[in-house]
Amino acid sequence: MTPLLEVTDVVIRFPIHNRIAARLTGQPSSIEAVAGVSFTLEAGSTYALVGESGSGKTTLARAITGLVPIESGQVDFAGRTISGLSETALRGVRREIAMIFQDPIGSLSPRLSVRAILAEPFKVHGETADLDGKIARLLDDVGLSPHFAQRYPHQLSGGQARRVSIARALALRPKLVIADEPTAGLDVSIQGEMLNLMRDLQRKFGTTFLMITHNLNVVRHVADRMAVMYLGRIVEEGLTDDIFKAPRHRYTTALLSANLKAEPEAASYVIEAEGETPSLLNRPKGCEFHPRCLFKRDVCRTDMPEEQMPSTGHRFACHNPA
Amino acid sequence: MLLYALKRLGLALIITAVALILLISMIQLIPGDPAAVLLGPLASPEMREMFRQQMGLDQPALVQIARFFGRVLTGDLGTDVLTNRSVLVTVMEQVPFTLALIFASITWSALIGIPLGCFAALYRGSLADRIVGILSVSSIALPSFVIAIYGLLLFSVKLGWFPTIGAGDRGDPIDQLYHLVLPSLAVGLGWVGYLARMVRASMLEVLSENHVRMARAFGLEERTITYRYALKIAIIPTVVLLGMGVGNMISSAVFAEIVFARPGVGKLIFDAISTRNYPVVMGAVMITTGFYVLCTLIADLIAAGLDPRVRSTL
Amino acid sequence: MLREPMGLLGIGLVLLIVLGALFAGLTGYSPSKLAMRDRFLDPSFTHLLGTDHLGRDLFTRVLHGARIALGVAFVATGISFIGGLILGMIAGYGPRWLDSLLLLLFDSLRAFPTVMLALALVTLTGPSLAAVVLVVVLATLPGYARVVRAQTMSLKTTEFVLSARSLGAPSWRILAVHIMPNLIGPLVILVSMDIPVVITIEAGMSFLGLGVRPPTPSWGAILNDGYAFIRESAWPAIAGGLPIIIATLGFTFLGETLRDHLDPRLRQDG
Amino acid sequence: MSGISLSRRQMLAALAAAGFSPALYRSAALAQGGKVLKVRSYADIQNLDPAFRKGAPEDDVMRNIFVGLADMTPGDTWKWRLDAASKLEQTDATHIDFTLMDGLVWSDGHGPVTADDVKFSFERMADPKLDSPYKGDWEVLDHVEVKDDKSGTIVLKAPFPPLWNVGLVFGSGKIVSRKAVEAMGGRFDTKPPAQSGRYLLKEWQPKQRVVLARNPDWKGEAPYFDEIHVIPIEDAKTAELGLEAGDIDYTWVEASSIPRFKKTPPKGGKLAVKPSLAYVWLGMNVEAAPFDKLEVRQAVQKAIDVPSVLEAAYFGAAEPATGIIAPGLIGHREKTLYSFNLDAARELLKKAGLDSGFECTLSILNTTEFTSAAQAVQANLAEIGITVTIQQYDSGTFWSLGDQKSGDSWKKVQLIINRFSMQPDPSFATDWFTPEQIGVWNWERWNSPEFGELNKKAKIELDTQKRNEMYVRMQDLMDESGAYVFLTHGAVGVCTSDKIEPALMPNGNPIFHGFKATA
Amino acid sequence: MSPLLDIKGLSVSFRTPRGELKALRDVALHVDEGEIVGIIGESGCGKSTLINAIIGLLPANTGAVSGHIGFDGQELVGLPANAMRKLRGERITTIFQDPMTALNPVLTIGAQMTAIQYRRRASASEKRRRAIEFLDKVRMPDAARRLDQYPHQFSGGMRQRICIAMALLTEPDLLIADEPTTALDATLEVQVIHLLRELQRDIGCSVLFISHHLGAVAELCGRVAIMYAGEVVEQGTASDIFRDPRHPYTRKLLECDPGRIAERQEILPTIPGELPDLVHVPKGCIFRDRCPERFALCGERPPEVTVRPGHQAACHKARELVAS
Repeated sequence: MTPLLEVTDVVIRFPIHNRIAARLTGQPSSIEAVAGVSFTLEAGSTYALVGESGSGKTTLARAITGLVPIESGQVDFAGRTISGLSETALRGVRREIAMIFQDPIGSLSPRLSVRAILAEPFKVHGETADLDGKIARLLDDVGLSPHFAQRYPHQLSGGQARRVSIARALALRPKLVIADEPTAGLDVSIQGEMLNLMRDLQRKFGTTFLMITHNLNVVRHVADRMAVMYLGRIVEEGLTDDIFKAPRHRYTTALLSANLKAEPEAASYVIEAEGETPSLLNRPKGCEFHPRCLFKRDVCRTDMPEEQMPSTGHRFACHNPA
Repeated sequence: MLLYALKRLGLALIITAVALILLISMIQLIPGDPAAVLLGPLASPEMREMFRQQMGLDQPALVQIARFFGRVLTGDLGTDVLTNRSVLVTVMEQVPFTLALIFASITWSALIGIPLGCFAALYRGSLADRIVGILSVSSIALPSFVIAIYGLLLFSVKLGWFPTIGAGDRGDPIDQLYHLVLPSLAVGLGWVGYLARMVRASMLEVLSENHVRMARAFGLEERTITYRYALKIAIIPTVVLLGMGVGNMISSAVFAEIVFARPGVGKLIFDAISTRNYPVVMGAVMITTGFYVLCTLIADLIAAGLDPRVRSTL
Repeated sequence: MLREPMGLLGIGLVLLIVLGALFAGLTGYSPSKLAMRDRFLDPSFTHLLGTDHLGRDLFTRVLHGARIALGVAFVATGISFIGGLILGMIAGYGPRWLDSLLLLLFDSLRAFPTVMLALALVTLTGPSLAAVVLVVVLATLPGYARVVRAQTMSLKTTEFVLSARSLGAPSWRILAVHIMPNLIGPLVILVSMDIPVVITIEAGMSFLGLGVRPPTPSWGAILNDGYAFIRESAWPAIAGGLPIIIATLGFTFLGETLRDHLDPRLRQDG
Repeated sequence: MSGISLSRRQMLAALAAAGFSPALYRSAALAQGGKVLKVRSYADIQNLDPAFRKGAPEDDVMRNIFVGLADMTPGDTWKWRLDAASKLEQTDATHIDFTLMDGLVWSDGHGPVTADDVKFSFERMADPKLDSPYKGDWEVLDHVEVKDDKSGTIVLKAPFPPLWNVGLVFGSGKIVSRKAVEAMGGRFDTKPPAQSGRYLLKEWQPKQRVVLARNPDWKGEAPYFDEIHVIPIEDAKTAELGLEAGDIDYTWVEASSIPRFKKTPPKGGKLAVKPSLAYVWLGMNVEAAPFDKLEVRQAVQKAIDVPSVLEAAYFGAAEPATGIIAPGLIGHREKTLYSFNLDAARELLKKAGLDSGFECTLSILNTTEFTSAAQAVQANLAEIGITVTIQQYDSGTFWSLGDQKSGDSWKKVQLIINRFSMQPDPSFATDWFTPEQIGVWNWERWNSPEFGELNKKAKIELDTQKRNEMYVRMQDLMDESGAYVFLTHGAVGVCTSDKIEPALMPNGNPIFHGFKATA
Repeated sequence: MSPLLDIKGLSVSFRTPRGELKALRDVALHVDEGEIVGIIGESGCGKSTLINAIIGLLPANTGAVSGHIGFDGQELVGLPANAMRKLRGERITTIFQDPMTALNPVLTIGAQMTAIQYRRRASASEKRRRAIEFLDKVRMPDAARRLDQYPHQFSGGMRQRICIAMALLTEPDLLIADEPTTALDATLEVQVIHLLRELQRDIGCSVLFISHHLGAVAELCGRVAIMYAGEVVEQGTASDIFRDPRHPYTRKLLECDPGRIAERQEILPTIPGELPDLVHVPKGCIFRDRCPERFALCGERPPEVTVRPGHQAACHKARELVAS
């Protein structure tokens, strides 16, 4: 059956501050945050986009709902092309796709009460019948007692604020929820609650989740499929279990190894990636991970690796895979 | 950096042009026939007609604007109908006196205002901080012509320390300085308070930043942190503020120029409007607007130069 | 709010002026009735601030002047506040070409020396309170608009605005519900601290002979008359200058305590 | 002083450090050597051509760099005296013979001053082609006969007594060099081509000062001072303080400061009070309702308590006026026909059906003097139910209010307080109230053919007694029209430093070359 | 021999509009010379207040400070500000969490590194040489040239290395690292932790490492203290704490860490409930109303139970809660 969300060859480019100077001095006048990404998302499943800062995962997520303009490529949702639509045309789509943002408190309008925040989706789409009833039900869905409706964002703890943003996202029962770093800024003890809550809501309403995170532990428990992004490209994609059991791309292995376990004197960790993600202004030649890769060969320095499919649904692009 | 300056200069010219277009349209609306006012009712109708031709007032507004800018590009700002000397000379003669007044005022008010602001930030919340707060606010509230008159009464008449009138002999810089003291006191006093408050506010902002906490963690003295490190950052918005202030200080200079009978562009504009001497008004406003835009541009460039984060992107 | 001494001082002074304005009629003297016999009297119990060159009671004129000062201050800053808020938001949130157009307009207006503006306007409309208000608006509105524009541009990229956009909220709703409430606080502070500047502009215009029509007792007019007869008696000038200082101190401290309270970052609740 | 080459920054620092030692400044000023006279003018000069001079500042300077055949004698009575002429005589009603003094020579090598220069100077004034605003002063000139290079005869079309009080003695009578002026195209502005007065224009720093230096070739009685600095100061307060601080040696003061200086003279200076020829009056536009009704105008005439208005505006330093001609001149009246009587005023308003009162505007120039006077008039008229709104105007707008050719404000004007300055001849006052002046200077738009006739006849009437009666009759006509309330001639306070002895005309106008140091 | 840093019975409270907030209550902790001690605690557990108390930079609204902080025999509580300032930057240095704002944006790295050596009587070039030496130690490529660059010309990782170099430049006795790797990506975090361990061995100073990332603490620290709501609930060697946790909060914390859970879980473990209000501190054990093991005795203050030498836990059931 057709996938709920299909992203094909999406490229997103940002102009840097003064184009004239750049053009004169030969520097690139814009940077490519997302350099041709394709993936599909099955309805009812949870798909994780993993990557470090600068990988373009947040930019991609925001581009799907039109918050960030796409230069080329296409985004299809439930069989309809939604990339390139005007703001007004996008309004209908935005009933179906909801977003949860990274900063638990920062993503709630500081001057509005929780009740006003939760009422917003209904007001925007004109479904204000039995508004208080709907709000009460939403608070209950996310496990917050009714008296929270009068509170203001700065009076909430990280966990409570996160619950409010989840409730807001689910107000109009969207088919797809894009969660940008849902566990960021939360203590370990509360992260579990949030993930359980999202799992319950998925089971109850069949919501599909696209999760953006850099926390591999979370992905292992929550995501059905995952993709690893580096410098605006997907370097490896597949079922979560396959990738955790047998990661192939050297960057994925480095990520997994850098994921420190809370066991002292565990096998002392070998650092598998040197240095840091390079700036997008001067992208490395050949395989873009080669400057940091410990297993690079000469070919890695010159040309981009071809994409390989070791098994159905599992693909990666690496000259010297693990 | 050069490219940024050129871009800003282009913008500056446009701003001056728009300001002048606003002025021309405003002049069109002013009642009364300028020729009559300028030449007085005695002048015969023919003379008035010839005069209106010369000033181009009989043309529609757009033609006037086009003609004005056409001539300006060739450096000719028109002739002052009364003394039929070139407007450019008439105005540029006055500019040095206003410049001297403005820069004298800004210099001394910055030399006192900025350290006062740092001091108030260093001892924030203390009694000294409150006193500086009250004094600086009161200095803003006092109109410059009141300070001028009391200054004259005290320093010139009673104590006889400073001259009352004019800008001093042309050749003798010491004498000109003496003529600058009281007027720059009057014009600059408001600025001492304003700068002190602005520097204090931006200093408090900087002192709450992380790198100051780190400096304290390395045992650096609060005084060193405030005067050497925090001031380097806090001074940047202040420079931009100074640029804008110097620019429209011509308005406050008018009062000092009237009370101290000093020559200057401010008074020139004031007299020119009263006698409806439009060529001089246009020329003077163009130069003052240009001066304002230039000051803000220079201030922005200095601020950009002071801030390595901005400098590297230009 | 009421605990800080500065806040109390601010509110106290502003109240003093408002009360003065309200009870101006009760001093037993008319602000414009001439009394040549007792001109230039020094302050005494019958005349708290003495009398001016036409023998009028200065204390009464100052109180009536408070009405004009508050009137001009609130009307002018009110218009600038609303105008600056709307234009600023449009410039900050609207398309780039509109932004640069508005910015150009703001800068050109600010490039005009204020006295030049006052002169041209008053010769246009004749001396009146409306002219003073118009001059003040044109002198202060561009400044507020630029501040609002800068803040709108920074708020535009915050996550709560993005989430509102992701909900499909139209631009006007985002501006009204999400951006404006976060702008009002800092703008109120800026405006309240600008009121003293507004009052001094009025005083300056009176000095240049462009102020309100006599016998209206604006503080600027009193100060200007005091200036003209400074040698006869220093009191009229003081009577004109004092209320301006009190108003300035009052509004500035009120503005500062407002800022400390409206800016959550500075609030110290542990 | 100029030996030290300090950079500007060092200088500021040095001054700050030295605590601005005042002694340094005081000595610097006096050490300029030579006797310098520093005087005030109310505005900067703009045009020094006698035919196109703007106002008093130019007159004061021209009096020192040019010469006329005659000029006014300093002192308390108006009488002329010889200036550059050794002989000047009215031989009959229309002929005046003159002979120039010896040794009169033009500056910058333009040769001796000749009778032909006198002919050129006077004929160019009346020349319609040159179209000088002052052509009225010489309109009666037929031509000037040149006998030899030193003497000639002025031939008039008709007898013209005012010539002796105005044309010959003041600005329009100044002699310029034909050769030099024609070389500059017939007229000049701020750079006079040839001068022959007691001083020469040494330097002009616009808006700052005019420096006149002693003319070495002057053969007449040598003036006392080596240099005269004429400094433009608009603000009266600044000028008073300047005198007391010793920065200027001569200034006039506002009438309102006269009582104070009488009580305590200016520091290091003295006050002289001179009767002013100018006249201040409250005018009513006879065409603007409700002032088109005679009873309303007469009611206003009776409602104004002139002494209270003068007390407000001049602190009692000025006497009430009885007309537009000042005391000491031909045509001065002892008293006005109307007098202050509130009940009569209310009666007249009732007759005009306006006893319930009405609103009107009072237009004035925005100076402290007029603002105070206006508020006194406002209070007076309020007594009879007339609410007056005071309209202040800057000089540009005010002086074109009544001018028909610049917009339609002349229709809306109702009450005006105005002040005209004057020359010591009655015709100079009455000229502006004739029917021809309606829409120019006659803002009251009062049309009295009899007044116009009398004005023409009086100008050419040689018999002073008859001339006097005519001018008295003209002022009576003004009273009967109801459109005028005469306020005052004002007062001129002149402050001079103790160190100098001023030479002032009866109305206080200064003759700088006549100034001397006190004995 | 006595520990370098010996904190006993330390309590700190803040004045707030809602009343006296007791941020730290009766904290006992010690760091021996050359030892790396970790502090694990979630937001609001008082770890930042502890650091500020040690280096004497408590905020203006600080209320009462009682108890003892011994540093190399010198009592720091109540030490006059100037004496405290002399210690900071000389014998105790600090690294903060966010590298992006930790450096002065308008000064070059060289200027800042020479500025913190203002107490050493040495020529400017000698101070520069020392700065370059330490930048090499933190593996900054081409250090000499980059000394004259400005902070914004360095990536986040590079800036944190500069902060580490600055902190070790004065060869302190105690280095306090307040969540130094929290703002970094995983691959970078690993490199920084290895760098810290290496430099600690090289310079021999003691390190107090604060983090809420269990993996990082386990990797770096010899001994660990667990803080919850202003109290130290358990402390001991890393292996004791991670293998045989005896305080219910520690046990729950380790249980919740998804990294430690081998199999894919449908329902992830959590600690229900909210942090207690520190203005009205509840009686008895601080973790009482969120503790799965609570019973009657928990109403009274739990004693410091020594489960084995060097391993204490503040819980009545400490002895029974053996790892299953």
